[in-house]
Amino acid sequence: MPPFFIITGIVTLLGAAFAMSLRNLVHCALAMAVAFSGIAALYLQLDAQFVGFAEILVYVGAIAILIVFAILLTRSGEAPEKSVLTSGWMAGIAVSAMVFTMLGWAVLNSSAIPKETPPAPVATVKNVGDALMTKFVLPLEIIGLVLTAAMIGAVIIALKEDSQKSKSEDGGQQ
Amino acid sequence: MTPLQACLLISALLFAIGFAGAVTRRHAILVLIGIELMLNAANLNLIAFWRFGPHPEALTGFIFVLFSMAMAGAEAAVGLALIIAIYRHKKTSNLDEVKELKG
Amino acid sequence: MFDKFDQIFVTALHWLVSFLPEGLRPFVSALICIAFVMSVFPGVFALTTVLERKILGRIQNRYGPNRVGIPFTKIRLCGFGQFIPDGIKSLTKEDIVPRAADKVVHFLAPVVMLVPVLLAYAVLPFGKHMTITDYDAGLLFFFAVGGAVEVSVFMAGWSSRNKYSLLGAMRAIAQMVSYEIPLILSAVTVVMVVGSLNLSEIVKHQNNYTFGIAHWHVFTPWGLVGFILFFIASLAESNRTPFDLPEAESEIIAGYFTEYSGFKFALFFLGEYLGMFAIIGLGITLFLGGWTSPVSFLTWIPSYLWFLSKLMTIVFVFIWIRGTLPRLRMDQLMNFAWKFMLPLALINILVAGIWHYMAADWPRWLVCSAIIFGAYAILGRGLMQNQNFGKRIYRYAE
Amino acid sequence: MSLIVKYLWLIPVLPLFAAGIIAVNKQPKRKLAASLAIGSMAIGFLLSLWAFAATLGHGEGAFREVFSFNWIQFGGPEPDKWMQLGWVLDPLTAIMLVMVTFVGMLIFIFSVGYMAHDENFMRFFCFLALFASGMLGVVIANNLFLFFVSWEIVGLTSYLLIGFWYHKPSAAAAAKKAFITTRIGDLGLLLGMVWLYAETGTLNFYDGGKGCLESGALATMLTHATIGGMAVSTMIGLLIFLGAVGKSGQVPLHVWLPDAMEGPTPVSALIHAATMVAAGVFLVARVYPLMSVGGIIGAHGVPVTTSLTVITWVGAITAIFAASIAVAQNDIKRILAYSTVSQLGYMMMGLGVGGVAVGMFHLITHAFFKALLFLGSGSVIHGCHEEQDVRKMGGLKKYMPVTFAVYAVGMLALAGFPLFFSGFWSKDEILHHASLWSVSKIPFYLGCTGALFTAFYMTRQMGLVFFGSYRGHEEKSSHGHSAHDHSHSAHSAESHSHDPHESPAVMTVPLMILAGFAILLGVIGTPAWPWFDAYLNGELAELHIKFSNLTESAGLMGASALIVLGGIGFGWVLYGKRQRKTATEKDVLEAAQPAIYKLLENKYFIDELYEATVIRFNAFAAWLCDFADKWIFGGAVLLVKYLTVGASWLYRLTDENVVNGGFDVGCGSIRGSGGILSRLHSGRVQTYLRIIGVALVALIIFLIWGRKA
Repeated sequence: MPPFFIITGIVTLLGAAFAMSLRNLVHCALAMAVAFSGIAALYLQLDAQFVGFAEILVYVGAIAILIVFAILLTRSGEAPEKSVLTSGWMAGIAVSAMVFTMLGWAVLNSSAIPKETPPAPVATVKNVGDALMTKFVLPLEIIGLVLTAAMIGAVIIALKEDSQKSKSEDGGQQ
Repeated sequence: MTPLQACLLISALLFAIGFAGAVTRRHAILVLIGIELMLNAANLNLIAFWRFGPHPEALTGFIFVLFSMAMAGAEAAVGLALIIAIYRHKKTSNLDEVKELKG
Repeated sequence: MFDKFDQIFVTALHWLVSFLPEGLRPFVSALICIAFVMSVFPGVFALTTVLERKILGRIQNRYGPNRVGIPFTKIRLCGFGQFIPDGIKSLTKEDIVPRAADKVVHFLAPVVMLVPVLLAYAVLPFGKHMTITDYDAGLLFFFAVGGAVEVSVFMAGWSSRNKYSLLGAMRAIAQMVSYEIPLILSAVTVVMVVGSLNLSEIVKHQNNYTFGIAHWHVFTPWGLVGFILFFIASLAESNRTPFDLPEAESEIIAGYFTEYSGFKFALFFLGEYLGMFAIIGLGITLFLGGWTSPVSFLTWIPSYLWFLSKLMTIVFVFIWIRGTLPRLRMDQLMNFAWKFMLPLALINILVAGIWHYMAADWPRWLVCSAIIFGAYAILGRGLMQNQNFGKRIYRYAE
Repeated sequence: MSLIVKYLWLIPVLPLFAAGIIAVNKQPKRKLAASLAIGSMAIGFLLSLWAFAATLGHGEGAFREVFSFNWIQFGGPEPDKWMQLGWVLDPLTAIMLVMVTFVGMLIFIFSVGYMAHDENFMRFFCFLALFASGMLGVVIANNLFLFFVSWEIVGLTSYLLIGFWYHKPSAAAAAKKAFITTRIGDLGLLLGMVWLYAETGTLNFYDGGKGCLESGALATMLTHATIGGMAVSTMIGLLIFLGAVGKSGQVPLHVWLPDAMEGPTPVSALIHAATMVAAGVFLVARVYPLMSVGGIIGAHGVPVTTSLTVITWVGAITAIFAASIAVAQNDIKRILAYSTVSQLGYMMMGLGVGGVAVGMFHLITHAFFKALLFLGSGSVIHGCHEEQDVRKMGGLKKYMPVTFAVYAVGMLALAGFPLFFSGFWSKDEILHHASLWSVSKIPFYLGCTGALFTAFYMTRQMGLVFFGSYRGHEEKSSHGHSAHDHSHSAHSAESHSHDPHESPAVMTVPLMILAGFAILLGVIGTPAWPWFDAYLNGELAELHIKFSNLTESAGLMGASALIVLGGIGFGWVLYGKRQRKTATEKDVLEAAQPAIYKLLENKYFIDELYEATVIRFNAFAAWLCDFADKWIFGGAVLLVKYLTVGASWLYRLTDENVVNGGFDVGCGSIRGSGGILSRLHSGRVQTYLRIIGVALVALIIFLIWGRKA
């Protein structure tokens, strides 16, 4: 196992851990961006170049920014005075520890894991594009539909509900 | 430990961290971040199995991750819109203060 | 002979590396390339700062810097030595961090700004065989690392704990997110026609000549529209006039880097200019034939010189626009991006598809131009119709 | 099958769609309504021309193509007995299609001007388009059932349009009268239809030898005898003719048609002159094979049967009867209405004595000139500010020159002015055949007298309306004088501004087109070139100016020309040269023969007769029914009511105490258990997520354990 892999893995996990444990939400979001960058680096090392770049584009470029915007819009940029944890947080930690234990145990003891490492597969942009346009063209279309629906839905949910008010505001915008 | 197992362990730990955050933190946006982390753990799994699996030329896991990322984008957009809508209503984003939907 | 001259840097790199053992070669080669980028483009940056001041001075009917030459000599170089004292001044000024600032994030912001900008140069073909890493998905890489700049802008604006910083950061992010879409969509046309995300492939596709004129994409209807859209979007992405709202000094002082001074300010300044060069370089690569020559009888001029001259020409146009156009208002900016550029970019993709599938004959010129003209006329009309120059009504924050 | 036959249904369906679209529009979009209706008629007209062209040029036998499809399945001896619907294209259909769509289109255009200021413009065009759809359906139907449905649509729209200005009590009453009177005739048609189906098992007119108008079915019907030894075919024919009597306003069911003039004038022109009332004639022409079957072939190859004889007599009586009433009427539209009734009588007579071609020829020419006259009268009424009394008009020649010219053309055509007007040729054809009728000569004499009356009353109308001086002011100014003496000058100035005026081009242009046709149409049916006759019979018309042919008809033509000229001259002497001075002055005829004039003016007291007999009987029957309803059925209903109330009271007792009690207990226990369960749902998503995590652990354990085992 190359050392670089270990380093990226640790950076990713640290980023994730900080994202989940820091008090200030903006710091959490930034730590999340670090974690996503680390995952992108992991993808690159797993010879999935396209997915790696897409990960950065989608998560760091879009979702992180979106979350940051949401944080500022809900005025939670400051660390709260009260506890940041829920009342039953210890049970939650216990459950997640159990989940990790079970998963790790399953991974280490699984007989389905192949022993030898196969050669790096070829996933050029052309191959991916061909696959998307032939074998996976229907899922691609459906994803397009889902994204459109999600966009419209998000806009409608986030719209102001008070129509009278929004009308006057529209007038003000022009 | 094979590389595949290393990837799977990283992904399992990532999943557990995301899960712990989603379960313990009060703020809705952090829950969303936790969910995103869990989703990424799953994606890492898919890529790892694609890379070390028997049929990488089929690109199934690879394409699945692309789709899953698109879904994550949609999910984040709708989720954040919901959080903003809830904040506008109740002036809070803490999940334990949003509990109208109970029996 | 000319060919050797063209490939002089490549040959030199190979020659240097050949002295090393096999295992170290990629590593050292990468280091040399990084050193190359880190030295050349900041140099261009230094030159551009002086150039910008001089050109702006000329446009505004004043002199601009014309005194400083080579230090400790009497050579004045028309003031082109100005960058040396400027740089020394920036790097030695006191670094002030506001007391309320989030110090870690405040410190990290300029770094996070500079790293992706420099990374972007990794995939640009500066000349023939002069691409540092020839990624298969080079274009995607470029846009991916470009997205990270927004994070740094947010970090800078938020961590300063200053309302002007935050406002500037929000403006910048909104603007960059909005204009990234037409930027990417106009690049998609090129990808469709070339059939590759690899930037070297894209340049190679334009390196053909008919009647002695190169097949640059800008010479096609969709390419022209794509280039203009790309150009406008890159103006906005690099926060240049008339899209310099994030740094509008008359409104919000200096935007997200209001609270930065000294070295960090210099880093932001450098990052902005390097980002501008990178995006111009991408535009050149996509539409203006990269390092190729426009006419076949000038191919003997080295490719990197072509690239550099195109880069400087566009930079000059940027400066020219800065000296000429006034700043837009926020709503105009958004309207322009979403109601004009986005639809036009989408129609342009359609046109590129038609171009790709029609026979290479004059009808496709006619059809493509007709569609684009129609779309432009309708969208332009729609944009102008919303221009309501009535009394301005202000909307206050809740 | 030619393409046009396949798509013949488009002609009635297009106006139907237009009507639907107009009906569902909430906002008053006048332009849309008018252009939709006119556009659908224009397209229908083009299609009709195509259909017409398709029927031309068939030398041997009449062109006839039918299209039928299964509509509903219903009981019968065979398991798959289908009611079929369908349409037919033959010369009869084609000529009617062209006429209806063309005249309809012109009248629609005219209506745009006439109804311009009406607030219910949309409704008007909706009804008009619906009417056109029904009428075209009548024309193309190849099936008595489809015919009947369209026929009823036509009746309904007629009702709606007569009562268009329903806020006027007279209009509402007229609408009801028209609807109920024609219903009597429709009952006959329905009975005839049912009987026909019972006899032949089909309602298709033509169906490749199986239709009810084809030789097989006709022969069957002829052999069956019924009451009084009459053949079934005769009885069915007479029942169907009853429908025609109702719709075409023949005696004794003519009473509704003059009253129908309460509707807007374009409606009168389209429905109550040109098309709908002609539908009765068309019906008889359509089932002519049924009417004529088994007849003795008389002169000119015209069969004589009982039903045709009845038709002839009814027609002849109607012709003279209505013409004589028209002489003493003063309402401009009422005169034309009686004229219509009279002309319809001529058509019936023509059918009876001369066959399809004779009756139909008069139908077509009459449609044009009567539409022209009605629209002209509409133009006059419009110009005189909704004044309909001819006594208050006069001298309009000066004010409305275009209307005068076209009205004169219509009048001469209707009167049958020799040689140049279509009415002359078609009427002459009828009289010619009547003179040769083998049963009796009386219809011929009746027809000749009717022609004299026709020429007379039309001249009277022309003289009163267009010649002399305008009499509209005097009443108004005298009225003003008596009521507001002090403002006399102001009133006279005002009334001066109420001079009659010429109508706009949208109204006069259709009039001119119609006038052109009123003159030209005569060409297709002259004895020298009987194209129309030949076309309907599927022969090639030849121009045969044979001397013998001319001498044969020349005598009669001369006689009828003399009659017409006599009528016109008589009328001119009485009403043209000698103009009445005031509107209130007594009529010339009234002064000479007050008793007869009163009889005629009151339409032979037919309405009063009906009032005294039919309506009184009806009222008695209604009273009887009311009585029975109140006491006999009402008592039964009350009884049932009290029984039901008692039963439900009992039921309520059990329901409240037994059923509800048990249900409440069940509900309580369910609510209690639900409350216990709801504790688990805290409303906090993270709790749920935690449970999901536990479940995930359990799942992994389960999977691994299952694997090991």
